[in-house]
Amino acid sequence: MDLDSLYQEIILDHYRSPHHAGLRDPFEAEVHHVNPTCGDEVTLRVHLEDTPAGTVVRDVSYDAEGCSISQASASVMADLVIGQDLDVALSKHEAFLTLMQGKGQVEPDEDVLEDGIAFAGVAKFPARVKCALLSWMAFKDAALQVRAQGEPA
Amino acid sequence: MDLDSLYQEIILDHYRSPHHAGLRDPFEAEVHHVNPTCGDEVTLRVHLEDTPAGTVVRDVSYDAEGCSISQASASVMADLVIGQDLDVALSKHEAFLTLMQGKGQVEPDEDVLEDGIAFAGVAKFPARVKCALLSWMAFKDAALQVRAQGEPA
Amino acid sequence: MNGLLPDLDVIRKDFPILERVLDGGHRLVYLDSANTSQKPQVVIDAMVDHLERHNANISRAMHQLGAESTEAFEAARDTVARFLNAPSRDEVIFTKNATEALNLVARTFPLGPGDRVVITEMEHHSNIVPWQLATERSGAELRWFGLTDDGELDLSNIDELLVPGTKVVALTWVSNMLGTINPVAEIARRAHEIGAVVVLDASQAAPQLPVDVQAVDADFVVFTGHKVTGPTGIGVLWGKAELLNALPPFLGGGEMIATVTMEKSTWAPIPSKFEAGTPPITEAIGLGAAIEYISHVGLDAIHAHEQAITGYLLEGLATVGGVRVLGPLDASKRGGAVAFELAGVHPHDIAQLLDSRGIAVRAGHHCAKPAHKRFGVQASTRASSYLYTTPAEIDALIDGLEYTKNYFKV
Amino acid sequence: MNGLLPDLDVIRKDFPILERVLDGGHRLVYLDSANTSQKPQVVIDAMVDHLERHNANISRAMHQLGAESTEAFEAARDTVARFLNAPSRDEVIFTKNATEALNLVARTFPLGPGDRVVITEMEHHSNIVPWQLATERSGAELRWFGLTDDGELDLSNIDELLVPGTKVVALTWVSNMLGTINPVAEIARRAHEIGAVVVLDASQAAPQLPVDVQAVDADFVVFTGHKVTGPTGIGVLWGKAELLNALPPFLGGGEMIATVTMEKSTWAPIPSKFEAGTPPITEAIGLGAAIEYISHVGLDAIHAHEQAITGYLLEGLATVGGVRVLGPLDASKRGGAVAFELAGVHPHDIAQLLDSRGIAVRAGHHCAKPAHKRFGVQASTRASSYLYTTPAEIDALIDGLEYTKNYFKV
Ligand SMILES: Cc1ncc(COP(=O)(O)O)c(C=O)c1O
Ligand SMILES: Cc1ncc(COP(=O)(O)O)c(C=O)c1O
Repeated sequence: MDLDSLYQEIILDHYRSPHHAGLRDPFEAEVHHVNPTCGDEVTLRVHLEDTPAGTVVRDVSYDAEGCSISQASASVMADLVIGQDLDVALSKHEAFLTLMQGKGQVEPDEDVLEDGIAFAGVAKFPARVKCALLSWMAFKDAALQVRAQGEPA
Repeated sequence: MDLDSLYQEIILDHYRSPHHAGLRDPFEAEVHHVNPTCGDEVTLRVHLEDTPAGTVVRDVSYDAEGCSISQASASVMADLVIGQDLDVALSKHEAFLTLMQGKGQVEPDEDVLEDGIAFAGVAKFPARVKCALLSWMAFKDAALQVRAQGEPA
Repeated sequence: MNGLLPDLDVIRKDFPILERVLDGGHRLVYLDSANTSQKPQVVIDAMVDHLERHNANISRAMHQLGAESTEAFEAARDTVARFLNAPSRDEVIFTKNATEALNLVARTFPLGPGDRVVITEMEHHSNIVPWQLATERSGAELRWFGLTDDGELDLSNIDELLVPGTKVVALTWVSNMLGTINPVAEIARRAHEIGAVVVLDASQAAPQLPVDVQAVDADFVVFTGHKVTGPTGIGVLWGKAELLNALPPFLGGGEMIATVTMEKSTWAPIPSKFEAGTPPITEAIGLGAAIEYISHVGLDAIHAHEQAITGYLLEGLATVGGVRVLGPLDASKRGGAVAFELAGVHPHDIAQLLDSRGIAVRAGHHCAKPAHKRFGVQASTRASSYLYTTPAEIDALIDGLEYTKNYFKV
Repeated sequence: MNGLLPDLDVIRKDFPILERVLDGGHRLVYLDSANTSQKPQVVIDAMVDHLERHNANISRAMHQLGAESTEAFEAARDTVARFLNAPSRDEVIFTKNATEALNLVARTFPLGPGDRVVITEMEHHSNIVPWQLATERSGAELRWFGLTDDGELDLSNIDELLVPGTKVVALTWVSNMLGTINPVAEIARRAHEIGAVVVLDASQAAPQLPVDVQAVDADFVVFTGHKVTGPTGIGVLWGKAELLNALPPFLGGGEMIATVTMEKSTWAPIPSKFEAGTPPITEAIGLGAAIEYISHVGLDAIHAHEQAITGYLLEGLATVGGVRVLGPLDASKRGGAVAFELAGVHPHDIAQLLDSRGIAVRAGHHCAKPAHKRFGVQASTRASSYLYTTPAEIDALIDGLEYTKNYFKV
């Protein structure tokens, strides 16, 4: 039970001072996700913008209640996707999901996940994987809702 | 597993030639009882008569489908209660019930139960107790229904 | 004998109860497997190991025991999903038995006046009563397939039965009384043509046939743990995800919610939505071990074994004067349960006589009263085999029937 | 310490899992018994003996194994009836868990527009959601008792809540989150005055208090097997016979019928009417053994032990800076479950840190979201003891909390 591999300093830093926290305008979709087993909750907004080069994630804002892992994960996620092309952001979601479901066997790519690689240790704690995934799932849900509306701002 | 204590000759005799079988008029109550676990069924009619000395069981007629034990029991029961004062008949029901629920530890009284004492062995076969009781329960039910009507013929 | 499991002796050693000596010194001859199957040591051990070393509540408990328990429980779900060839593990719902699984569908599937539900005359009560209750409640109409004299489904009026407006066709894959194996894929095809969903009761199929929910294109499939060498207290409902997602919840309570306020609650996604309260955890783990066990022996091999034994049983019964078999006489058309009558002796009395020789069979209506009525009998005797049944046990049964005839002088 | 079970060492030896060594070489400190209790060897052995020597389906099977199995199963019903001081054994219905038992009542109890159901804000989701569904379905009204700041029921508006037209008052005997022991007899008296029936959720009471259904004059009482040292997959509904007789059936299928035709069925008397399908046989036998076990130790003695441990736990928590206990601070008013907050550390993180030292507690909403909301918290940490809990384990918890504070620098 290697606690320090779970609670990496980077994670605790994000937990103590989360980035991009709070709910902001404008946004095209807002979702509310809960982890039914433990009650962790996140409300999350996505603001996308269509540009000639593709759809860009202009902002992700959120209000999260939950443990250090879920809070830190929201902070890291926002860092990673804001300003990215939507497809790139979704591929980061994919990479993070793969890491989390890898039972500690997947080697994360720092170029893709940056601070997110600190969550590699979480994958060894099955009960915490859902905490780490909560805000990522909310982001994907919200982004796909906007895409389905077919009307990014 | 003493088969012969279960299948006493008296029981097999009643089974092969049941007494008082068939449904007859007159009657004041008819009931239909089933043993839900095995599907044994009995339709049973009771004809009571009020006399100055009390209520008399004038007739019990029945149509029974079931195993040797349940058929023989109906036959013996009819023998025992027809012509009796209702209270005496019900006390015989009581005595038979006690015998059946006694797990083979109860000594039956031949004066009360006559051929019914042959069922003493059945009490050691828990799965067959219900077979032996089916028609007795139907008799009691029917007799009490008539009594509740308050209008024996 | 062709088709018998090659390692039958070894398999029998897996089942501790088969060593049981009964009253009068008779070794158990267990021919009541369609009622409930016996359990191999590996299933018992899996449950004991869980209880002695890993016991904890699941999902909600995040300590080590909780993680171990959750992992074992969810691994059982994976095992069931593989066993059924289910497209997704989330489509596997654990219930308490097949009966609850059938009630779950019958209670939650939307029905109303003008709708029709079609069942068959050979159903187990657990696939009749829930639909009687559902149609009565909703004002829908209940109809059923009749049976041929051979104990097969009478499909001659299928066009009248399966008409538009039919919402559900619920039938058993293998009859627990007649042994008949039904053409479920063909019926599913016909049902889907008119937009009905198909509910398959695989309680008797899952123990002895490969059950591939995609190959037969079912919409819902249920089976029960205790008949596949698993424990009591657990059953399975499999359903197509889109259908399960659309159904309202069944039981409400812990674990099936997304969020709860005093005023209003919302539901978790499947499978949790249908698993209210603490599930049968140890039982799911036991079921997982059971399915691993029978899968390891192989469902095709078990099926061949059952057909060989059943063929031998039918041959044996044909030698006993006064026996009338209910259901198909061709072993290849049936599962390993054979119900029969013996002229002049009531089934209870047959069962009693056989029991006095250590032979366990079932007597009664086997929870299939309408099928019995169809054949004009009130009760029957049923001998049912499984992967541990030997030809010698069938010989013992046939001897026992001759003894019975002598005893009752018929 | 006063009140501790005298033979605590001996009792601990009865529970094999307490020998378990976890990651990092830590001996298990199991403080999650309100979630599920551990199982004594005698319960495991009773189940194994059944599976290895007596396994058969019940009632319907009339061979020797069937008789043994039926007898053991029905003996468990007798044991439960004695445990609850039920007037009749037929009033004891086996379900799959407490949740199903509560749903059974909520689904079948007749309700309509104008009727009222009253629950409380401290209920487990399993005693909230079924009544939300029932009132929504029937058009009845759902109301509830609030809570005082001390975590007790706020009875100040009882006259407004319990008015004529109230058909059901459903409440927990002991709160699984706040630990509060409710004045159930007094509430039952008030409910009966206005003609309502009282449904008591004894899931947390049955493990640790004498539960006498006649003394409190309840109408329905439920509890769950896995919290009274019994197996998963089994729960109990007790109800007054005349009420159970009047309710329509819940699940339909085998064993709950008197007779079945394709057109119509009739129902068996209680308890069978409510036990459709193959019941959790091995689980009932395990539950019987569990109840014998805790009854042998004695419910009064267990209660005293729980109160002693809980008092010691509350004292210990008071020494940890930043701890806020939710629920009564007086151990004599509560059961052996204490939920608390630790300033600056989320419950999951507390549970994780404790787990790294082998200490198992629960973190989250404990299926009591409304009660958490009432106290303005989203989640809490809960330590819950049982008859095997020692003061040394409480010391380990308190040490663990100090360690947690250090780790997170709060
Ligand atoms: C007070 C209370 N009620 C009901 C339940 C539900 O019990 P089960 O999950 O076994 O159905 C629980 C336990 O989870 C409980 O603590
Ligand atoms: C065909 C069939 N369906 C349903 C059932 C019901 O299974 P359970 O009693 O386990 O719910 C059975 C077995 O009893 C069965 O044979």
